[in-house]
Amino acid sequence: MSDPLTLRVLFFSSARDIAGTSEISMPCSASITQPELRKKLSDQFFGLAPVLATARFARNHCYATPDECFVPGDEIALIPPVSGG
Amino acid sequence: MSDPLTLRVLFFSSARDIAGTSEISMPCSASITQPELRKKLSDQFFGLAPVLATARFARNHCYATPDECFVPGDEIALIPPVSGG
Amino acid sequence: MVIAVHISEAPVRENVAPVSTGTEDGADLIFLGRVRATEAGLPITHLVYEAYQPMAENEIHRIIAESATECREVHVVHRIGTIPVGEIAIGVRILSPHRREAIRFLEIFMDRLKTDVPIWKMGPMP
Amino acid sequence: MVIAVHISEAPVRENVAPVSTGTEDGADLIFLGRVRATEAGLPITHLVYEAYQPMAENEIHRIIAESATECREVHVVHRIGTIPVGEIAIGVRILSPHRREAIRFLEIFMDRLKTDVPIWKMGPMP
Repeated sequence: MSDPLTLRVLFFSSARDIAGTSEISMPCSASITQPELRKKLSDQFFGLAPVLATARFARNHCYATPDECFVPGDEIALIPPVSGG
Repeated sequence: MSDPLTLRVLFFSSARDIAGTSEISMPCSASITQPELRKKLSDQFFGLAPVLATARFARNHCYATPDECFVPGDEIALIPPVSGG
Repeated sequence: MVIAVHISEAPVRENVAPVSTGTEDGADLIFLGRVRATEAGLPITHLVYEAYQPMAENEIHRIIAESATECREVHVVHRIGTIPVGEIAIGVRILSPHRREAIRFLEIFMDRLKTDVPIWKMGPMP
Repeated sequence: MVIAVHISEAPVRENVAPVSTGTEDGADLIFLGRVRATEAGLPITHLVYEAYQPMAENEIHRIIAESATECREVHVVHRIGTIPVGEIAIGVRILSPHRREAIRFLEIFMDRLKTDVPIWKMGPMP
């Protein structure tokens, strides 16, 4: 049920606390690089820059490799350092 | 209830199988060294020499150090290589 | 290899999961990680865990498939939500022919869990 | 430190022993060593274990006291007599603040058990 013209972006833990939301839908008509997405999120959410600096992106439930681009319909998650167990 | 003029010697595992008994009471009026005890046991029990070569002695429930002597009243055990767990 | 992964708010049992030990499983290793009464030097009564659940389950599966090649069966149960002090946050049960591969995998798994699996421990809300 | 050692013909329970986990016990590690269906390359239905019981209990105590200094509680239960394939020959349960010391002690303990503790595994009698 993914929208073909948006990117779904999920926030967890400290990222969610700072963003004030657990999920956004971001207009996206073509592929987007990770630096581009970091810039957009940093511009949109005040205070998120420090989290973005240490968080990793996951794309469709897998960690994204550094050069991997995201495309409309993807489920992207911002993963701050984990602490399970 | 130890007899002050004997050494109690226990056999386990392969040592017991070869000796054909799990325990003997050996006359002992003074202290005895480990080489002396090995010799006595080897003379008394046919076929025990190979076991004596790899087994350790325990004295009153602790492994004996190499130079430790045994005295009347001690409980000595011949401990072939172990295999618990 | 049998792999089972469960992430939920249900309490974790001490046996982690019922297993049908195969006749070549000489080692049956169970690790239970419990919530301690002190977190970052302060006394607590509970912790709250959250997970990015589908990805966390994927990652745990992947770690097991990659690293537990000498084991025959691995169960991982992670509790999320509010967990009181003393209760189990994570349970891991490993069946393998010999103990060494089970112990080695447990160490690798717990290290990877704490770097790669999207589960977060949050202090109790004030 | 709490140390409990039992050697008997009774079956070993999967939880080894009931423990009262302290609130600083973050790690609760249980190892169960089961009888495998193959011994020295041959199929078996059971093994027979014997122990020099008072000394075996002493040695196990000594190993724990010497090597589990960072653990808070260690239980060891070893079954002797006839043990059918699949059943538990040894159970070890370790409580400690963190997992690393529990895992490290388990490795040390099992290695020392197999060199120093007077317990013998004997093949089934023909």
